[in-house]
Amino acid sequence: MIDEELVQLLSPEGERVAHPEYESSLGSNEVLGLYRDMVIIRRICNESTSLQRQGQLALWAPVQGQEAAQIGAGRALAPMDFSFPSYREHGVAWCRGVPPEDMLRVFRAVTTGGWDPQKYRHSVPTVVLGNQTLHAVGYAMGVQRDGAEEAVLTFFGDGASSQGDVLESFVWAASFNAPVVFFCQNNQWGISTPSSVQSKIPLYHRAPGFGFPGVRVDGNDVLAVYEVTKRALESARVGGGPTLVEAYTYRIGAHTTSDDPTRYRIDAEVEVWKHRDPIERVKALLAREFKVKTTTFDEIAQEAERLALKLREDVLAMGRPDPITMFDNVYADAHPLIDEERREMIELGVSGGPS
Amino acid sequence: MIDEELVQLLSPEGERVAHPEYESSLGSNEVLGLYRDMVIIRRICNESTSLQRQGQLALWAPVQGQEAAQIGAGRALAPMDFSFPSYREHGVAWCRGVPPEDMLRVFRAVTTGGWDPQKYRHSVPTVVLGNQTLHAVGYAMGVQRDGAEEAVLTFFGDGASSQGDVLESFVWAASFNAPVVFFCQNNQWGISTPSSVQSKIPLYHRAPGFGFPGVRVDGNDVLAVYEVTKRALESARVGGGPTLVEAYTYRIGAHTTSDDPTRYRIDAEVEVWKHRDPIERVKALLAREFKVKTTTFDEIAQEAERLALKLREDVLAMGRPDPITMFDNVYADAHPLIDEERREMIELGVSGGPS
Amino acid sequence: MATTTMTMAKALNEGLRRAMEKNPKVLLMGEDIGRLGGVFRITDGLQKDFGEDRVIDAPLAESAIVGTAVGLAIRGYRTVCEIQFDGFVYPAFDQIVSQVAKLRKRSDGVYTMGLVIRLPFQGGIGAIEHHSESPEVYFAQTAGLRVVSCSTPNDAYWMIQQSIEHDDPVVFCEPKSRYWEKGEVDLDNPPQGLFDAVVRREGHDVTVLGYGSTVKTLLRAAQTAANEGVSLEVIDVRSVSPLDFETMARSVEKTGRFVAVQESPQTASIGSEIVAELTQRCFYSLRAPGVRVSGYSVPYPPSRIEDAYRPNVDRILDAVDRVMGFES
Amino acid sequence: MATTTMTMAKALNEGLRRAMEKNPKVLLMGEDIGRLGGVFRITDGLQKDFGEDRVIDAPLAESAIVGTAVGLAIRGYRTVCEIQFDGFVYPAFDQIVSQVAKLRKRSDGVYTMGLVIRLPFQGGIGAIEHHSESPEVYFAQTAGLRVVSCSTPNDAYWMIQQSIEHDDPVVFCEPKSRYWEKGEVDLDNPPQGLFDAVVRREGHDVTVLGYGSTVKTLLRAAQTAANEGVSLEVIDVRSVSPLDFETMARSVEKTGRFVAVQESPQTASIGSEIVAELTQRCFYSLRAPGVRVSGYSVPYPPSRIEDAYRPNVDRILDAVDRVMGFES
Ligand SMILES: Cc1ncc(C[n+]2csc(CCOP(=O)(O)OP(=O)(O)O)c2C)c(N)n1
Ligand SMILES: Cc1ncc(C[n+]2csc(CCOP(=O)(O)OP(=O)(O)O)c2C)c(N)n1
Ligand SMILES: [Mg+2]
Ligand SMILES: [Mg+2]
Repeated sequence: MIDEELVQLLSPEGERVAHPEYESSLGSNEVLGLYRDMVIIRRICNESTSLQRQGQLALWAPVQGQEAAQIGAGRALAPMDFSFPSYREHGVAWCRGVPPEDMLRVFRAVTTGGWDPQKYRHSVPTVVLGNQTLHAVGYAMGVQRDGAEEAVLTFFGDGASSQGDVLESFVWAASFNAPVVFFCQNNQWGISTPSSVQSKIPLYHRAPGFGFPGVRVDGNDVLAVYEVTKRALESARVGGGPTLVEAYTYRIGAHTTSDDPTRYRIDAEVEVWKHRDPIERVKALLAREFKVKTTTFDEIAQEAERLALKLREDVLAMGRPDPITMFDNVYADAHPLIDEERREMIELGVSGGPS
Repeated sequence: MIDEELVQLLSPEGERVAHPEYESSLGSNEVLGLYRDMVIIRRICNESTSLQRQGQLALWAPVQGQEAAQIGAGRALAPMDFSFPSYREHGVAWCRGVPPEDMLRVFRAVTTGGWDPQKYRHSVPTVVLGNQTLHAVGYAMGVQRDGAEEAVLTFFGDGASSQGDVLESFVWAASFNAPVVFFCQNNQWGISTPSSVQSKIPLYHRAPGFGFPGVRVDGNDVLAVYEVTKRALESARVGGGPTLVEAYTYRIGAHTTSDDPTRYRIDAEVEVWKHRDPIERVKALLAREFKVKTTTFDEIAQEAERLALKLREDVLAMGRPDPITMFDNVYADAHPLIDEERREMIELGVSGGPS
Repeated sequence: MATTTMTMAKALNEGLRRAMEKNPKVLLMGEDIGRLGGVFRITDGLQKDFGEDRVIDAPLAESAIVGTAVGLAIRGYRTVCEIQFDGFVYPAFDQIVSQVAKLRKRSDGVYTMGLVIRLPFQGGIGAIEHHSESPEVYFAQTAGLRVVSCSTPNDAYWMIQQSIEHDDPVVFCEPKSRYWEKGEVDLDNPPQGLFDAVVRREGHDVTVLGYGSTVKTLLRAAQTAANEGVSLEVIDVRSVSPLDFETMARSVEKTGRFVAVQESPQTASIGSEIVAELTQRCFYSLRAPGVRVSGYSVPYPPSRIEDAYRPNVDRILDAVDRVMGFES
Repeated sequence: MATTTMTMAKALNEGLRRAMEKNPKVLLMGEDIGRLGGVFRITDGLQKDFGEDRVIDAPLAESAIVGTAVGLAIRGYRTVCEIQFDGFVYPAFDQIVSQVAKLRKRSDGVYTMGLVIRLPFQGGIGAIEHHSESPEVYFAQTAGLRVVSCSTPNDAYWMIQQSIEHDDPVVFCEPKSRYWEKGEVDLDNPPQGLFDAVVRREGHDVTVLGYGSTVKTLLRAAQTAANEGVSLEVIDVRSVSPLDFETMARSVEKTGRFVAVQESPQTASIGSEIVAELTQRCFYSLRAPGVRVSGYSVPYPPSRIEDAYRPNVDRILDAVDRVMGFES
């Protein structure tokens, strides 16, 4: 992982690393906060995986290994910023205040959304690879028109980087100098496809060809991700235009619970990356430099445990929606065909009645 | 136009320009050949414009100003190479041997194609911006699978460079190391949209971000275009992978005969570019360095005249196709609905009968 | 009542202008719509008057035009996207089907997909390939969208405003071959709701239905038929999705016979939908099966022969003859 | 006659294998189809046996998958493109509609668009959004394409081979919820032509028609109806475009009543087409209007309630009751 290009502020062992352009601005409490976020989101992720195994979720997309990338980016956002995720950004959703149970509604298969995107300023999950990046640019064009000092952050993967929509979003962001930051989590796999199939050179190199800067950051180093993303967002807010941040990281788990990664990658690779665990390195820093006590770590673990327990309860309480709800919010107002079909469903008796 | 990045071998005044990486390999006859091609294609273009004005063509897309880009690229192709044009590459079609009257069939509105693309190894016109670039990459993947030493050349404009398909074709060409050369004619306008709306930096910069080289060439310098394209094609043929060639040029005429460029650009700009005429500079070279005589230039002009005259006759002879032909070649074999509709048309008496 | 005569192109231009004056959140975006005023000049003068921030000359990429309009909608803007020609809407198909049509639902009603996709559609202008298609059918099939088409300057003026005001995404199909035809526009009162079909000519023998440029062809056919003693009732479908079957069924209950006319190929078309649904609604009143007259099931042909492809008076009257020939 | 029992997934795998053995120009291309064998394992083992040049793991971009397959077709290859799920075909829509469907015509028959677009479609597997759609309708509406769907392992085995051999582009719709169901496969002889509809169960009261995963539901409905004394004739439509109206009309002439069933929303659907055309062909034999049972006109719902969205035995029998209730 010795890579000249990679912005790193913390070594895998948790030692500070000097960087000519970036340094960590965070004090003890803030770093502890990032640590707490990462521990919690990992615990939520593990709970979700076991809920899926127990048949309580239709699917789960694990985040393990990518906690630093997501928490670093998520915490770099200012409250008024807006973020556009794909389907795996549970860590970002957590930072935005989305209740964990809301993150799981999609995976419980009781909704296609899950939370109020305007309330949390975090858009709904986007499954079609890359679609959301254009929404982010459009939203950012709205921010420009409002004369607001806000930035937009959008997430996509190494796989999605090949989609026309993502590439068009680069064109547009550059053309309009839109206040948007593209955050690519290069977790090195798109299901079974290695990122080398998408690009033989580091993905962040794409940005300069479109006329804006690209930065590659150690995606397992939460301090570096935080600083790099924060600076990019700040630049966007004051008219500096877009930045592409490539967070170089690794998907430790399966693509989703439906996936069997042993079919396409070797254990040794996973083991190497386990040793670059994003949580352990911050913990080492906290213990050594900030003298955080074991009891503090324990308390955080317990908090995560409680959240996981509550999450489990909340998920189990999510019943099957009344089928009649499928007709809600398709259109803003009356639609004769919808009305007729709603009536038909009620007559068939498969619904409890109008929602 | 003093641009460090631009490969130029001939100044606008027709003086040789030294370049550290490229030099012209062409002798007197070959340069004269390029001159002849350019004169002829300009004459064909002018004839087509007047045919359109006289109501004999539905539309025409002029090529004036871009003759060097198209002839230089077209002549760089080896016979077995294959080219994929958009809708304006009359010069390339000419180099490939497409009869001028065939180029005009689309504009006479009697067909949507016009020539046999396998015979001339030059694909049919593609109007949907960018679609053809993916065809070129796919064809190049076929060349690879055949183990053939052939290259593929595909054309698109500065406007089309913003389309997802073009950008995806870069991803794919790089991923498969396909023997394809992307030839972008940056004529600085996409109808009324200046190329600065598509990109604030030179378009050839995009290529390195995808992992292959980009070159900007003076698109009004036929010697430079020829050498740059030839080298890129040679590299592709021997496994060197893709190259993006940006030919920096100018569309002197209207976008098409339906367009009124005075609505969006100033005459002064056009005048500047008229002084960079691609034909005049080669003529100056030929006269000065190769001592080509006036009579030779006159003979070429006369040849062009004869071709234009013949073209006019051919076009006027193109009658309205029998409507029944619309059912031909939609499917490879029997299709009940097509058969039924063909029968219906015959019964209606609007057709001369089965084609 | 202030009425004035203008072309459909001008009526659209005026309708857009009025929508922009009324609501500062209304934006226009598309290729060449600014300085040039669009290839059909529908947005002529609007960038000059409303500025480059509200009339946006887009880079050339339709998926991005629609995709960024979605983001603008989330931010509270209402963007009218101009797709330059029907055949260039397909690069945006994914954004339209997977996002525009579904985001209100996915966000549980939080997002308002207030955007309009303007689509110059249908043939008849002697254009080259991809400039004469009828993609409205794809959008009518897509749940979550609304699709309308104007056939007169008055409808153009009002329907574009109604579409912009509506909280659902609207695919707005403009019959480009009628852009330069003139008609009366009532500047004070909209003629009717955006989703209402309208009887354009009363008759009692056969109901003929169509939308966009086809309506005028139907009226011509009705005139010819009248000369031959056959009375056609002409319905302008106007709203392709949802379809106003009440108005249509009322007519067919009366006439007992109908012909649905369209430029798109026949398979799984709006005409198919009309025939299927009206057959069910009016089964006992039908004296003949409903018949479709469509574009042929081939790629839109070179324009020298487009007149043989597009339903014309002859083909419509031929179909009328066929439904009149049936006896129940 | 060599028959053997296998799942539809295995039958597709074997069919692809046989096509690749027969013709070295046959390639497979798609996301995750190589080492992983595809998310449904349809291409399992094929990359190992035929190499990375013939079973191509694609970068993640559907427009490029189809667009490069077009180029490969021009070069003389036959590419079977796997689109991972129905809802991800839309980024390729432009290439399919503007190029795949039109290039034979545009090249005056010089280009053979020998390519197959495999589309796991329809719902019923408890998936998240975009994994359960029925986009076959869009392709059936598009002139220049052919669209088929298999409903049994035997059809899967043969139809995929027939599609690959066919010189027209074929959109091949695979009912993913039936991938793991077993059936007899005759390895020697194809059951019938690629574009033929098939009577899967004979009956005399009502004809019920459907394709893909719906066929099994129809057979279940027929069984239930039989218990109640109503005899349903079940037609597997198989070819969605072109539609084999002869086989369908033969049945409806006999029964006088029919119900067309599909998972897609109703508007301008295959069901609409079937009703419109059969009404015309069988008008005098019809004792009731043809009725459609469709997915509802909403985005495919979260899978916990998909059973209420997809036409099930109850809804089919309800429709059968309705057409039986009509009296002519
Ligand atoms: C347009 C589209 N095509 C295919 C898919 C199926 N799919 C879901 S996730 C995925 C891999 C994405 O990889 P990447 O972008 O690296 O994100 P990651 O899953 O690694 O977070 C694929 C192919 C999809 N969701 N959308
Ligand atoms: C997908 C698509 N969108 C829009 C158009 C309409 N259109 C035709 S040419 C053109 C401008 C293209 O500019 P450029 O790529 O620079 O090529 P040039 O015409 O300058 O040769 C546009 C917008 C189209 N043909 N295809
Ligand atoms: Mg990835
Ligand atoms: Mg240009």
